[in-house]
Amino acid sequence: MNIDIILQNMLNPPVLFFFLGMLAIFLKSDLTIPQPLPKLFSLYLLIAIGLHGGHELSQSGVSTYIFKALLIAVVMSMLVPVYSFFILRMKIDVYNAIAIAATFGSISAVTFITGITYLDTIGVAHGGFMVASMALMESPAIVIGLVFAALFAKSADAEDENTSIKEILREAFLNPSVFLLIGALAIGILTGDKGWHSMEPLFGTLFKGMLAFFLLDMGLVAARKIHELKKVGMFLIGFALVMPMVNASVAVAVAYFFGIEKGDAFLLALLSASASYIAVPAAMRLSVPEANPGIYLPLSLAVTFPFNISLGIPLYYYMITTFWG
Amino acid sequence: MNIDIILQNMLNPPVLFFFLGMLAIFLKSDLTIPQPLPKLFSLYLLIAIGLHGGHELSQSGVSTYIFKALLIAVVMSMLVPVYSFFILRMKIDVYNAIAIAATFGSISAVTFITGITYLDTIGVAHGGFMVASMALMESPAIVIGLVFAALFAKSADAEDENTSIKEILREAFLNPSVFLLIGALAIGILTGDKGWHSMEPLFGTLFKGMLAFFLLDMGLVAARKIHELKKVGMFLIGFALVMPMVNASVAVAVAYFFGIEKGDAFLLALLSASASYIAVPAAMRLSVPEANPGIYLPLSLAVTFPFNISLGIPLYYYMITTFWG
Amino acid sequence: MNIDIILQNMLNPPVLFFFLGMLAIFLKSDLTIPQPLPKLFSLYLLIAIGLHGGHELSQSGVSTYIFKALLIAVVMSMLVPVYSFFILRMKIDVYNAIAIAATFGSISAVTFITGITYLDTIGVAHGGFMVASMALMESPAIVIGLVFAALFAKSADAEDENTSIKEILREAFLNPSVFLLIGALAIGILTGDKGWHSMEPLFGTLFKGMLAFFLLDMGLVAARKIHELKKVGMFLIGFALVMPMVNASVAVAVAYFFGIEKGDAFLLALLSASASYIAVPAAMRLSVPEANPGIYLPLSLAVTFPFNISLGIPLYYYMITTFWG
Amino acid sequence: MKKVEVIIESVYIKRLLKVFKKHKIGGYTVIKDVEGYGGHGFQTADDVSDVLSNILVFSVCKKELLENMKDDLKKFLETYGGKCIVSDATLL
Amino acid sequence: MKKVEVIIESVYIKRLLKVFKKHKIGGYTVIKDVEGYGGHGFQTADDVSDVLSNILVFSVCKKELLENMKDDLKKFLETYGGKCIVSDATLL
Amino acid sequence: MKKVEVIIESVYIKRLLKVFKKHKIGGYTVIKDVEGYGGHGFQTADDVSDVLSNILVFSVCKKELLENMKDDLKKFLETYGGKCIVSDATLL
Ligand SMILES: Nc1ncnc2c1ncn2[C@@H]1O[C@H](COP(=O)(O)O)[C@@H](O)[C@H]1O
Ligand SMILES: Nc1ncnc2c1ncn2[C@@H]1O[C@H](COP(=O)(O)O)[C@@H](O)[C@H]1O
Ligand SMILES: Nc1ncnc2c1ncn2[C@@H]1O[C@H](COP(=O)(O)O)[C@@H](O)[C@H]1O
Ligand code: NA
Ligand code: NA
Ligand code: NA
Repeated sequence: MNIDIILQNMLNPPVLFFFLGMLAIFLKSDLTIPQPLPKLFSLYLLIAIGLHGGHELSQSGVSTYIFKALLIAVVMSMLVPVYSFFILRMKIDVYNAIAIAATFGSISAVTFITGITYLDTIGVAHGGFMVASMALMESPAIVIGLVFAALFAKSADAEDENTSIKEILREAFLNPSVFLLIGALAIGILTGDKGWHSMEPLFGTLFKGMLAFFLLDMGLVAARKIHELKKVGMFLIGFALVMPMVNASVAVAVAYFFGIEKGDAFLLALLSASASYIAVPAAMRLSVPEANPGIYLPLSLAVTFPFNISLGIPLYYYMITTFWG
Repeated sequence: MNIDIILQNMLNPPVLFFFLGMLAIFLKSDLTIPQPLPKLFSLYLLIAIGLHGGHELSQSGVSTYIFKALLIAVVMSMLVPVYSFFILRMKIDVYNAIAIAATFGSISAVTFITGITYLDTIGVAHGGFMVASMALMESPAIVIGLVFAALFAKSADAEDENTSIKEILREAFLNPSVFLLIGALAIGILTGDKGWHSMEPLFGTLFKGMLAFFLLDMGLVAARKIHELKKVGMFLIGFALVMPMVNASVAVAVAYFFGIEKGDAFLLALLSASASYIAVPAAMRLSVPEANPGIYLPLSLAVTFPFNISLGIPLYYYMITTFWG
Repeated sequence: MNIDIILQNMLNPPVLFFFLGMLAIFLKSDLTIPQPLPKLFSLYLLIAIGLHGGHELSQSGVSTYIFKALLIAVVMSMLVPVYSFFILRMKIDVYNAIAIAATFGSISAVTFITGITYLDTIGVAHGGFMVASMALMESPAIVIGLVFAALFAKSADAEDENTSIKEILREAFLNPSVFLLIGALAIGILTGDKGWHSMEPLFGTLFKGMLAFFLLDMGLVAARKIHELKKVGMFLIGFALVMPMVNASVAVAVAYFFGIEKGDAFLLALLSASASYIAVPAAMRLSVPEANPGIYLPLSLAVTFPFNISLGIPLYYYMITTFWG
Repeated sequence: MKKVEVIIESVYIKRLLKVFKKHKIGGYTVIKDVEGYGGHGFQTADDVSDVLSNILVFSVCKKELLENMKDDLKKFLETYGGKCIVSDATLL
Repeated sequence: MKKVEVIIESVYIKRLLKVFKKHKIGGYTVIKDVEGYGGHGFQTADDVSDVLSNILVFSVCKKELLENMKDDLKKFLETYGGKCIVSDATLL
Repeated sequence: MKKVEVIIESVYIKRLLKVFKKHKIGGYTVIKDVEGYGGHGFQTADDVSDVLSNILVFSVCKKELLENMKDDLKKFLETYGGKCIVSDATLL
């Protein structure tokens, strides 16, 4: 693995805008991107990913190969939070262990699309159906977190359990990110070529520019969270750096074993390595209020996310090339 | 009229996004599009419609044919609120009758452009000047509502009538929607081909994508309003479903009589069938505070709008084809 | 100088949208573009200008010619606030003199890009590096204002001077506008052709449309400020009209003397003539709270800005043609 | 002094400010896009039309000013809906 | 009457309104996207995730209603964090 | 306890929070983009430049804390403009 492969990833405008955002905070510039502009960007990105993936699925159909890849995705998203939880329990309390495990078990859509941008830059093929994998990987970790909470933790909410479980399952499968992604995916499939043709100018052509805009904001947010890391402690920071590599390695091994192709395997690894910072934190705040968002949010936003989009992507790709050649 | 013609309209991404928005509310997903994002989309759509129509007008000039079509538009927009009012008065109080009549007398720009999208999909020609028709149809219903209020109702505002009338006329002709639409239309006319060329990438090419975004929000809003319909009663819900068809029929007949062409006649029918949910409700809130916005808004947003963009459009087009062939 | 050259500038959609915005206020339409939409447009414009300029710099490299042009830019931005201050002191108090001098010493990015749009319309070449000139001209006036405040005025903040100076220098060189512009410029340089290719659909192709959107808002804001001008007095209104012409003339003379090319000379003149309405007013509010923002903001927004984008641009271009032919 | 907080539908803000002006209210603060629930049902700010968004206006003024304004305010609320909250406060 | 202001993380708003409903609070106003500093550190509203934004809800209600609701509110704040401010006020 | 509400121009928020910090104010809430009218004329939040937008900060604190902070607050308002509203309140 040489420096070139890293630079190829870093010298993309979106990634550079992320670091520009971080720099703004480090230099104490007053740059802000006030709400609801970040919301606009994330709504845009979800719709764009969904429509694009749906369009590609409508062209490719669903083969056994695709089915296999989707299955691996789901399995990984159930495996990761389970083993993460038991590793975390060695050092920290049950509430935070649940929340962090769920956070790292789920995925980050922006990490995923930065990875796709990377594949496009270096010219490696990948399947449009991987968007469906991503959609499938969002929710299982939330459910597993919920099960763990029921098994291992006595939550303050224990009384009105019924309402809570409904509310939390809704949070798992109908939270705005998952809902919009799957909805746009379905519209992409339903309207096929003709639909995509009419949506492409906004949701296709402008994609990288909007990603750059959003990553600028992510940089601001991530950098603001960095100073909260002091309170988090070395164990968890280490976890947030090492765990993505572990998860990616597991995913690479499984994908190789089942004959997944290079580009798709890379994306599976990256998805497994990525951590959620929107859907899962919101769900955990509701279901495990005892867990401290001042811990799991900074870990996901200020450690794992920057690591993945800067060094993680070339690293996982390097892993891939050593297997697939 | 067969199912194909309906599907051709429904399987457009913008229309599907509307239903996706509705679905989000029915499934209690927390999806929201916070202000001022809907405002951004509606400003965009108004400017885009105006510029585009202005550009087409600058190419076509104003013929007697166009003049005739504009005249029919104005007449329809004065006719509809008048007969609607007397129909409504058979069952409901004068304040609400005024507000509902004005709401249904005016038009919905988004319904209009969904209709244009439909015409484009099925390849039927229509005149760019129809945007001017639309602009002309926004305000008369407000003025008529005002006149009715003076004639038939004793408003709480009676004392400071002078300030009010000025304020309300301003509301009729200078409300943001009307003003921006006409302003953009004028700019489109003034700057012609060259101007449109520079504006097209934003205000032309991206149009359908932005429409999809806006309709997603409209779906959220419409669905949220649906549960308010319980209080509204069957008479008014029936009114909001039947009246658009009546208005469209009248418009079709008039248009046929005066030799309007197929596409333009369809748009005249659709405009007559559509109801306002921005400009007129705001004006009515100011001029007839006794009327209940919990009635006229849900009728327009949650009944007439969804009906028009899903079934109304193919239905009115079917009417047209039976006359024009 | 004939009327044609003025119309060529005025009949651009962006400029017309500015006047449409003004008209909305004069006619008391309720049209508003609520925050953070104007913020979205200004972030967009800054990133777009920066990326575009950076890309062009990456193609052209830095020659002695470019270096010369940049130097003139910096000198002008230090000269203008100094002589403006002494002229202003003849009539007004020291605090307001400082704030106004700094406001007029710095630049307006939107004026700059309206000028570029004009050059493109009439087909006159200009260097991409001029964006760097613009970036360099933002901050010096703030520093000079600060120095004058230390020399000539006893500010209320005198006590905690240390914190203040740091804060104000940060305001000068790291305020959001300057930071984002330079950051995007750097990213444009770093990622060159490939980067620009991926960013162009959003940050290049849509540029004029977004400018139109932003100028619509500027028109609203400028017109709202116009009625504040009554309190400002004829001397300062005269200053805000005459000074841009003086500054442009000085810049034209210097540029001619140093052999700057036509298009670049025009932009230097326009930059010198323009006044800041975002970065500098914010900095002055912090460093000279005694100065009245109800004076320097309306002067910049409601006098100089409209003058420059309507009559100033053709006037300065006319000056240029009399020298360069 | 008294703090008067008025929550009304956004469309009526200009008319409320006229009442304030008539009674020589010297200062006020406006918070836009608040949401609420009351006698008129839910008022959500993320609406397409602005009709159903609320606005909150408050002013700290002398007791006597409030006394003078009371009747006009009450009439205002009767006509246009909304709520008015009064409490004690002082300006530093 | 009493004015009760509650500042909590946005994600908990539905649960708080359940408490209000249980105690028959007849009206309230919501201000979104406020920011704050308190026992839980900074809460900034311009976040990518909504988790760290605050929301302010206030209601003017009868003293007795507040008395009844007090324990539930306290338990709510203990579980979910947030602050509750009580003051005297009247509805005009 | 006392509720202190300060309405100032947004650009000065950091400086105000310094005053709060100096006096060990343990918690506060910020509402951005409020608009207002006062001695300095209209302050509208939908501005291109942020200079003319207001911000509202409030804190509930002990009486003594406010007493200590009073002079600094007054000086702050004299220098930078703005208003400070004080009322009685308790934290639940
Ligand atoms: N008791 C209350 N406490 C606080 N705000 C209220 C109360 N009642 C009504 N409101 C607010 O005032 C608005 C108008 O009230 P109403 O006219 O009763 O619907 C509501 O939408 C709420 O935002
Ligand atoms: N003393 C206070 N005065 C006003 N607001 C407060 C105070 N303490 C806390 N808050 C607000 O309540 C939120 C939650 O408080 P806490 O749970 O203590 O972090 C904070 O983010 C602030 O917005
Ligand atoms: N009497 C008042 N009641 C409520 N808010 C006020 C009052 N006076 C001023 N304000 C607010 O404080 C801001 C600054 O006041 P001033 O410095 O007097 O212009 C104004 O823009 C208003 O938002
Ligand atoms: Na993961
Ligand atoms: Na109609
Ligand atoms: Na200048």
